[in-house]
Amino acid sequence: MNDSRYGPKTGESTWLWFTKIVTGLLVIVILIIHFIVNHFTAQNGLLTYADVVKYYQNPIVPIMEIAFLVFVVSHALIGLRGIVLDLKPTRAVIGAVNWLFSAVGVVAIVYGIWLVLTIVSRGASS
Amino acid sequence: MSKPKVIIIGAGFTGVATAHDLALRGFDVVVVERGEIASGTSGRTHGVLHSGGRYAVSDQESAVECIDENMILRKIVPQVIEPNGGLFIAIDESDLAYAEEFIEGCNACHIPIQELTARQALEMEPNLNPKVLAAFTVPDGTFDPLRLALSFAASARKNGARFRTYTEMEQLIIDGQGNVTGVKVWDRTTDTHEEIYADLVVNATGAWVGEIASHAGAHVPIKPTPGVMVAFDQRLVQRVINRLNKPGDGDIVLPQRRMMVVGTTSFEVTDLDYVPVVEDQVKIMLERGEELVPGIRKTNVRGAYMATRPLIGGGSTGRSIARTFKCFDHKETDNIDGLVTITGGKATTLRAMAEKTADVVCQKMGVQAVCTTKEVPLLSYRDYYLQNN
Amino acid sequence: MTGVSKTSPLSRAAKWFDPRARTISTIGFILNRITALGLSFYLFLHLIMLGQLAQGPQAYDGFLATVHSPIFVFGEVLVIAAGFIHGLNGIRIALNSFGVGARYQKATFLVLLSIAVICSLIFAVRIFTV
Amino acid sequence: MSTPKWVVTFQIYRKKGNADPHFDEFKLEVSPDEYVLDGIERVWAFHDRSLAFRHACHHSTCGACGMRVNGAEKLTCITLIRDVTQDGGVLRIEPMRNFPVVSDLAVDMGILYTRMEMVEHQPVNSDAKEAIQPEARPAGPVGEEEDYIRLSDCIECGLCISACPISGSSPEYLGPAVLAGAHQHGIKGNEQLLKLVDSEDGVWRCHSAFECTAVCPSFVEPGWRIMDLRKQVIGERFKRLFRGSSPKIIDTMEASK
Repeated sequence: MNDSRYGPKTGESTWLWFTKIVTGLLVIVILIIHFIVNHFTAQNGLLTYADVVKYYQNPIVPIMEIAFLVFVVSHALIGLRGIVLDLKPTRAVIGAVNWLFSAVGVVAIVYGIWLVLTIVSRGASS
Repeated sequence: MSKPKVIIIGAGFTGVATAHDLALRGFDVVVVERGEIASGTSGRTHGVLHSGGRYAVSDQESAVECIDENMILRKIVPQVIEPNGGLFIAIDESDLAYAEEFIEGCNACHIPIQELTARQALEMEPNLNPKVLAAFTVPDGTFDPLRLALSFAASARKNGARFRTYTEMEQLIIDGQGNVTGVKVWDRTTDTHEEIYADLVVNATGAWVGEIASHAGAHVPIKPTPGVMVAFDQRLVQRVINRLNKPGDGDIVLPQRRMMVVGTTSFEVTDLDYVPVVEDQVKIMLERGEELVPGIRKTNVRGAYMATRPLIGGGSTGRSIARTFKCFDHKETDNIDGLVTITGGKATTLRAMAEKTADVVCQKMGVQAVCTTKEVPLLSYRDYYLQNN
Repeated sequence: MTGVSKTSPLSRAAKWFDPRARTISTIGFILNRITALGLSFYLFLHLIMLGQLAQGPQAYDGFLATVHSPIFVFGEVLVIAAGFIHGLNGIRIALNSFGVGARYQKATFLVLLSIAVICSLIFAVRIFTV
Repeated sequence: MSTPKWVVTFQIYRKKGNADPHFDEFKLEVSPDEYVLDGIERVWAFHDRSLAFRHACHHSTCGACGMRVNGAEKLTCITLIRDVTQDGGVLRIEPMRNFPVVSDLAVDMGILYTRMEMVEHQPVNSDAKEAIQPEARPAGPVGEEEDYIRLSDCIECGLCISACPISGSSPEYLGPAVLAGAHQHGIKGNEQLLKLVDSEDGVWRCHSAFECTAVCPSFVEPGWRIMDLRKQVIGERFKRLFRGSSPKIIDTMEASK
């Protein structure tokens, strides 16, 4: 066993795991809210671009979507990191994965927020 | 100056304990064992850390050995022992009649006993047969056979002894004078053969000593005597429960982990390598065990197995043979030098057997070294495998 | 001596998905891991695809026409089923890990898996019949 | 009284030195009420003296004879032939997974024993401490003022580690028996042990396949213990989050005594 795996990382695994569980549960909660909101605001479904833009005019929608995005991306990346860990990576590999997944997470969230705001602004300007 | 070298054949209780003793006394020790540690009789022993009470009437020499060694093992290897004591209980008139002899015997052997009323006994062990008439407490205990052996092996290893498991002795190497100078072995893990030479070979193969000694043309009066043991899947008692009578079939029920083990029987065999479990004997264990702890009837059999005691035979057989041990210097018995055989005894007396053997080895080789195994605490059994890495 | 570590990561991963001589709880583990991988793949695919929204109405409506083809609809059903399985199983693992019902995990799993299957079927029927 | 005999084919995994492993077949007449280990011992006694396998107590107290029987982890000394095959059937016997094979069915238990020592698992315990699971507690003198010292439930057979899908891909994972050992020892006030189980290779690596509990022959319930350990670790971490680094303060206080 490689002792360097222990020590400085104390507590880190707990919080990563705890975040994964909490975000997982929040994703479920938001999905339920999503279905309810959808049911009341978009009964006919979101079949066209115009539908989507209109849908995003309800302020609860962009907030909900951004929260969903943050939770689901965190949950997914922590989970994927867990799977990589189970494959007995070297320290270098898991170090690279930590950086890569952090970067992917930030990019995905920034990109998602930009996308949501773009659609919201399209609705406001039309 | 190189250390005197000793090969021990067999890594059962006597083998590992002798390795520990000799390693402490500065010998270069190699143990060859055809299986894993304790894979013969030792592993399959009943697991009673005898107080000696069982032999206090019929075999007082063994009884004294037991009580002395019991106290030593509790001190040096507590990590493998359930030290909860034991009871001798009387169920019928014949048992009661035996009580007087039992008290006398225990006093003569300095085995601390305490007489209980039936009620006190049932308060201590509510699952005893309610018909119990009288009871005595004794300092019995239970041990884990494999871990007891591994503790000795681990300690021996720390002091330089080498263990060659899955390495079967094929032949004793004999020089021109007919003396033993080493062993030819077969490593079963690699399927290779080699010769190992030493100043002395110790035959510590328990019930198999006769077979091994015969390779050198030596003779050991061994009477292999198997007995059955049956494990049940509940722990209804916390102490070793003995029948207050002369040793007989199925008269000990002992607790171990979450189980109880009932034993044993006594018969003779010729083929030692595989002794089948006889169904009738399993039934007897259940019936006899039930007389001590009736609740056994409601438990399930978890395992049934045979172990072959290495009894040293004179003319007598089975139960009447003494449980004491003996060390044979074949220079004296058969005029063959370089070979010492240790056998007989009980699991409880393994350390004393090793001490005796090591004394003989020292004396034969002119080594001045005292035995310290009474005081030296043993390492954790886990260290045996730790040092493998 | 043969070690555990000489194998490649792929062959090690393959062992996760071998249900032979295993209990029902391993099916839970296998399903959870497969759905995790599937949903992660879908998540990032979905994010990229939604980029079409930023391209304006024509691009997005054209994109919608593509995803309404049967093969994409089938994919959508898979995603929904995976979501149900992963989500409901996740609830079991979360509860167990906080000390709730770990002794009854097998029964819990069977109940939750049944719910997931029923819900997925309802959604599948609705999607294919609309 | 004799139950009719069965004929069973033992397909046994063989490996010697650096040679490639293969399977050998032995057709044996057995009683269905014999244990699998009895059959294996007979193969050694009468058919092939080179067969290497671990065994000692033959009644599930030593934990030496863990193997895979038709793919499933079994303690072979208490596994009845009747329960794992039928007359004319096959018993495929393989060594445990996730341990280095020494030869044939014998594996090197070093990893497990090392880690059990690391988590300070006690081989003997008070009866009360062993009986953490009240419903699994055996009948007998319970709850009296007197307590008994007894050998721990865990027999360190390694079956749980062989069955665990995560131990299979990730040898660094401490493994079910080890985490169960840590749970049994208790992490309260044991900084070293907390660090060990709350690491990348500790409790968080379990993915709830619960195979450990399914194969455990000795009432340890490693799966349940890992889950309970998680609860304890999370509790401990939250306590520290709100109390700051109080354990250090306690340490210095104790040191100054």
